[in-house]
Amino acid sequence: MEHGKCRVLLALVLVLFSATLLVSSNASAADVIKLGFIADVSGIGAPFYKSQKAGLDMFIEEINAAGGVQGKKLELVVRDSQLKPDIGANQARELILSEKCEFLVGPTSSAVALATTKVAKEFKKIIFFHTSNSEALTTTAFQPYMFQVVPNTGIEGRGMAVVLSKKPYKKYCLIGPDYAYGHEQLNSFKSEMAKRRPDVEILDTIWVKLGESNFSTFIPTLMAKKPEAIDAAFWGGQLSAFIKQAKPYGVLKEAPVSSLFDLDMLRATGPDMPEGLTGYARAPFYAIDTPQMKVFVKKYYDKYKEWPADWAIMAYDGMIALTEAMKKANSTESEQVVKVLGGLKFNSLRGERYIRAEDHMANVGIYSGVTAKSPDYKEFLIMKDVQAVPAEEVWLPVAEVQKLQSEQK
Amino acid sequence: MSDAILSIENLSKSFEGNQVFNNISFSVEPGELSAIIGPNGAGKTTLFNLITGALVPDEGKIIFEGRNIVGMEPFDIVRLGMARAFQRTNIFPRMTVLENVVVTIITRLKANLSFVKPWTSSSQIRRRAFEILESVGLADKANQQSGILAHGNQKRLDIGVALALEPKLLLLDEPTAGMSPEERWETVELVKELWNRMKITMVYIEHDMDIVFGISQKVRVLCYKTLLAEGPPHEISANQQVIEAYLGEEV
Amino acid sequence: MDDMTSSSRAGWISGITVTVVLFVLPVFLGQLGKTGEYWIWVSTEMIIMALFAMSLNLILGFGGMVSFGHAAFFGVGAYTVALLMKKADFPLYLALTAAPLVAAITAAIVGWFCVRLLGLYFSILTLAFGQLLFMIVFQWYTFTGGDDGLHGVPRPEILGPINYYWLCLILFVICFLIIRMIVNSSFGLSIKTIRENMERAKFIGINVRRYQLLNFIIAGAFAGLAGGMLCELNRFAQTEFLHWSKSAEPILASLVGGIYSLAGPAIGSSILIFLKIFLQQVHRSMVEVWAIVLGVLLLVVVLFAPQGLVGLYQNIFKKSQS
Amino acid sequence: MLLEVQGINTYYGLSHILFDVSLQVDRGEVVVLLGRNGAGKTTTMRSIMGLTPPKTGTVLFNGHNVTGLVPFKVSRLGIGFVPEDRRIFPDLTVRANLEVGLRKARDKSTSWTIDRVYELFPRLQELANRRGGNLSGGEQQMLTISRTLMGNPDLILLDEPSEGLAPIIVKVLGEFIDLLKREGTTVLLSEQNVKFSLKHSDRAYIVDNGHIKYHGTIEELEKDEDVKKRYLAV
Amino acid sequence: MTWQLFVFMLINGLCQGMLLFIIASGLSLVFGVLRVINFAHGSLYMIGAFLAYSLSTIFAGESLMGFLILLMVVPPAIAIIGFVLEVSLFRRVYREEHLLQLLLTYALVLILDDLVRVIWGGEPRSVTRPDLLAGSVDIFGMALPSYNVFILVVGPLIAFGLWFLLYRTRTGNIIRAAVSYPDTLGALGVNVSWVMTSTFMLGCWLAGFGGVLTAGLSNIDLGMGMQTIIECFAVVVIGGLGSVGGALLGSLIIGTGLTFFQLPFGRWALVFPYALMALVLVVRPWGFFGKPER
Repeated sequence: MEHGKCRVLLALVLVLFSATLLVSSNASAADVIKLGFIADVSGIGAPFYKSQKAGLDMFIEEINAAGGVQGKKLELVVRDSQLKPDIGANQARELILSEKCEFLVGPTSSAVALATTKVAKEFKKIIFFHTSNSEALTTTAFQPYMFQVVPNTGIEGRGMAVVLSKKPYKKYCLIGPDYAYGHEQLNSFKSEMAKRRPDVEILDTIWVKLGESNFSTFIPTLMAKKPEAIDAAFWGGQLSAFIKQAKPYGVLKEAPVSSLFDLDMLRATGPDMPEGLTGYARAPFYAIDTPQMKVFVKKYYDKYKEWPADWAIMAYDGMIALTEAMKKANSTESEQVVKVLGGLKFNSLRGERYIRAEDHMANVGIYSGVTAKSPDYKEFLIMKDVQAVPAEEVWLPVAEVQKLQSEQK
Repeated sequence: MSDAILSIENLSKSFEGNQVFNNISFSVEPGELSAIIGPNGAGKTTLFNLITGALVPDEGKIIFEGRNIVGMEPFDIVRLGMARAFQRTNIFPRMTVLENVVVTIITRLKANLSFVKPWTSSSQIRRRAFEILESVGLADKANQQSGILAHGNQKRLDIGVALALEPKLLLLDEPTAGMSPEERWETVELVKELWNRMKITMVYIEHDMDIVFGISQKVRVLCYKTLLAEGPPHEISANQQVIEAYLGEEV
Repeated sequence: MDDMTSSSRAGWISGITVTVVLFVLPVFLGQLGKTGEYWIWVSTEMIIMALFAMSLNLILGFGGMVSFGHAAFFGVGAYTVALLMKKADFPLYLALTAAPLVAAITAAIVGWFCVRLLGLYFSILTLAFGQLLFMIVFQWYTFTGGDDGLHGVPRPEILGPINYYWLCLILFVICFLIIRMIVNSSFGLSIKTIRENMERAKFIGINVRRYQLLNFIIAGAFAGLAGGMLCELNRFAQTEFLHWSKSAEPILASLVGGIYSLAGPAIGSSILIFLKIFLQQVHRSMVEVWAIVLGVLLLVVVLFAPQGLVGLYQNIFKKSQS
Repeated sequence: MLLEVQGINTYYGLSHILFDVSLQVDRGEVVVLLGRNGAGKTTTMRSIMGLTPPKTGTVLFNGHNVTGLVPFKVSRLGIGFVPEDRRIFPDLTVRANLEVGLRKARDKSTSWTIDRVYELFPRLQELANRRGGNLSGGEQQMLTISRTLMGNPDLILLDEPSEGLAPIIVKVLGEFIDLLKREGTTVLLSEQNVKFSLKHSDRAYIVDNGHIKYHGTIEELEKDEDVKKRYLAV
Repeated sequence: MTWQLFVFMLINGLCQGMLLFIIASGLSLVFGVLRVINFAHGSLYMIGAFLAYSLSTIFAGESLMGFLILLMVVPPAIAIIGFVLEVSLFRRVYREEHLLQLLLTYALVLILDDLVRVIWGGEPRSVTRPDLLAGSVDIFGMALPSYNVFILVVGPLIAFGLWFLLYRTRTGNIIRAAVSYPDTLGALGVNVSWVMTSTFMLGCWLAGFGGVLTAGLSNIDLGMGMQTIIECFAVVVIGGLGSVGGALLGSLIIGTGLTFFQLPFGRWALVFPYALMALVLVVRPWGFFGKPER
């Protein structure tokens, strides 16, 4: 290349470069606490994103109206990871370094969560997971800046095994998305079930690509195995797609499916949702009878004209814990806040909860019930006869947590 | 027979049932400058394609310097010492004239697998390349992009590239096709001079009978799937069969 | 001849200038605190992706073969580093040596089949093999971590962001010089010859398939190195690295930069990454429509400047001279 | 004047193929373009047809300026082109090949239909359902001409129809050209076969190296031994 | 496996294949005439699906009539988009090298996919099946969704329609002639660029039709175009580029293959289309019904 040309190109690049630097260094201001939200805006996580965002927005609005935290306002910066771990990790880095976010809240997908927690660790910034719930985040991938306020895969898998072990089914087929969440969920289900019901036979486990929405080739395979019940570890758009498609094949009648029946999923499936399926939710507003929840639900409904989904509630709860810790630490910096978060008790919408110091896991359990139509909610089914499976009954004992944590590199 | 540089023995070829050649045989003697003529569609270019390995015959042998080359890949045949220039200009258009020739020399020297030295660094190759460009009259255009040369010069370059292989046998497919009359005779002179100087066996395809009868030692006529006639120009121009079939009867 | 040496001298001067600027860049960026650290990281990524684009251009621009499976070798390099360092405790330098080797072996196997086909069929076969490898990595959950990828690739203590940037820059400069050497060598000339006119190349005695295969392997090796470097930068390997849409990235970069020049793909790649971040910094919502911006840019290049920026620049330069 | 070509210059890429070629064809005439391979006969025809538009010069047909018009418009104005390499659509049956060429006649006097073509070439009727790709050379030549006739052109450009055909077929072809002439169709023929051309044409142009070197009636040409020797190798 | 189950799975696989055929045949047809591999075919298919979703929210989707309206309205709409694309963009690159053609269509993928995100957002959607097709049909004691039966009926109808169009009409003859010698066709008075435009529109129509059918079968989302275009490549390569009959064969092989391999191979079944595609390209690059190109 010619010398002259090169100079012009170089000059051009430098001008643009410095312009960008100027723009990006102006981006931060001292009197706000920036909260980076790595979201899964598109794809199967999209409905959840809306609920999470609604919960976060509502909380931030409330706390800012009340004067913020130590005089600083909270501000949410959103990025779309598109369910892709590499994009999520890059965004976490960008949020921390370029946007100067002090805290991160995590994505929906646990694969993205596993990638982002490493970045949070590298830069020593607190990351809160209120949706993605890989148990590995608290064990083999544990890092001290990570906090989980959602029932994790261990709690859910084992919790469902507890619930289903009381049912008569002996032959199960498992189906789930082919990534961390699906594997962990179904493995903990399997091991707990084997403990409680040695007579139960797992006929097959079918893995489906995360995000795959056409189940036509999987359902006949499921039928060929002739299970008595199916435990599905899908969530979100993928679960509603699975249920809608499985229904006309008659699979749901022959072998009821149990899975994560959160409000957004129930809303998305609408009248296609069959009655009588056993499932669980993480924070069903209609079944949690605490005074805070009543206030929250009312405010939420007034603001958004819809009922709060589990994701909104958990996001809100996570923010309660985080701000509580900031107040207690009397600081708005991750390094200080992290010291008080382990063992912190906080008054969540789901009632009094605490964060276990050893693995930064909140003692949040699951709520199990059976799908049914409800006169109160016309557009969707809810679960009735809801019973809570408390976290303490099914989460990993501290000894085991520590053993797994020591195994990580 | 045995001292022929190239012998074609009982060659047959058809395409999807259409026979192009039926049992053709002939021999090319070392050092000859000969022409192949025949009406359009008689298969002259196909014959070259068969000889150079671009096509595989259905039957028959092609013996080059005592070796049956049927089934060999074109690049292997080239390395035995048979080069070819094309009817439609066939060079490397986005490379310079010099590069066109240099890469050919490099290939002849089997030096393609040198990854380290820049190809410009070998003065020996450059010198040889300029000699060849000199001989086809393109030395002054060495650094021009070959694709934008005038048609006639591209054909010269095509011949130059073939010469750079230092072949024992050179097949020229209509070296004067598409040229203006002046260019045409220049090219003929060039071919003749190269033949005189380099002592290469040359076989060419040509339509212009003045050229054919002007410079060839021998003429072969392809027609109706066979070799219709073979002999010195004066015999061919007097051959009644050839006149009927190809040159047309007297009007 | 004289103008060749003078232009090559100018090339050296500008090359060295750019290299020196790039070497001291992080020192200035380091002064900017976190923003600087972010840009060091981005610059490192740019360097790596530039190498990836240059590796592809060995076969695309110089070889004339449109491969839609080049990311496979990039991904194989990344997974080689991730697996060796995570599961076998290899040191970084050994892992980074192994990455191009493993990628080259993969490229040799894939290429052996692919170079048998021409044009579009070649492109589709590279796509098929690329997706096949992608699927294998994707499905082999126990070995590759499937959709989750492999996280927590160790980082040697001394390799802070700046040091890793320098390491990548050094590797890039070395690779650039090697690629430059290859392009200017007899082999490079033979490859260009095949690109220009494959049929005629056979008739000057070039064993077309063999050289295409060799070129494919060399390109695969450089892609593998780039993949390994990116894996270490991100500290993870991920299936997306092998996906065909990743293969499209260096093609776009090369086209934007100019496929017939050595530095074109590197420039194109850097411009695209930079543009993406720049637009995002100017306005957040730009990231939403990034693909549209990229698509429109690509359309403009395809329709109006198929020689890329470098080609465009050369044309303007030539015209203004004459 | 049905067709008037005025000083066209045509290029393939950078190579200049036709130099100031001018020619005229009157209604009802059979005119032959004689010349060696590569002389520019096919290019002249492609230039008229719009397949390789000339850079300069004009082509007038039936009073319309057709220079640079896309081929299908030229064709619809009434010029039919029979390419040298025949270009039978290999996947289509003989009948389908003919149907593709079908266009309504602009005037009712000469109206070609499939039945009339079959009448003329009964062999084609026998082969009606055969794939075009499976025909012999002679059959293909019949088909390609018939296909063009189906468009009911006023002027037919016949590019080297006798090439590669057995003498007996060439004879049939000659009779066919005579028939076209009787029907009132104008023909511009390009040929290397001097004897054949002279027998069936009214006038001749000789093309060499992209230039028109000679033109005149057949009678004149027959007498001009010098031209015959120089350009026709006779 | 019992034979009842075998038949059941076969029918289910054929249904998959038929859906794939409708989309892939469009791709193949366009390649045959235009000689351009249209990466954006998948995006047009996706737009068809999302358009169907939007329209279904207007006509309550429970009546069969409403669904049929979708099938009548959406594909022509996609064909019109195709018209705009062909006339404004594709036409300019027919004579360019493959690389530029591929990149033009890839640029369209980037633009169209992102436009879908901007217009419809990132949420997965679905179209409610009409009541008549929401139930199931009994096949040897197993329930096969009526909707799958519907696809199994519509697919062959489309295949027959295409065959009839291509092999029994003058238009079809012209299209097939354009595959071989477009120039000659032009010289015969046929407006070849219009043939190309309309073939492209037909291809887009098929993509749109496939989109509507998919919207009723499963969830539709932003990734569906990318995923399907690669599957279509596999189909088209196996059957032979440009051959509609080949596309039918390829689709059925891949559709049934995916269904059957799921049982013994589980998640590895997804490798099958790519492995088969690579194998066919290695052994017989021009596919089952294609012709070797020189």
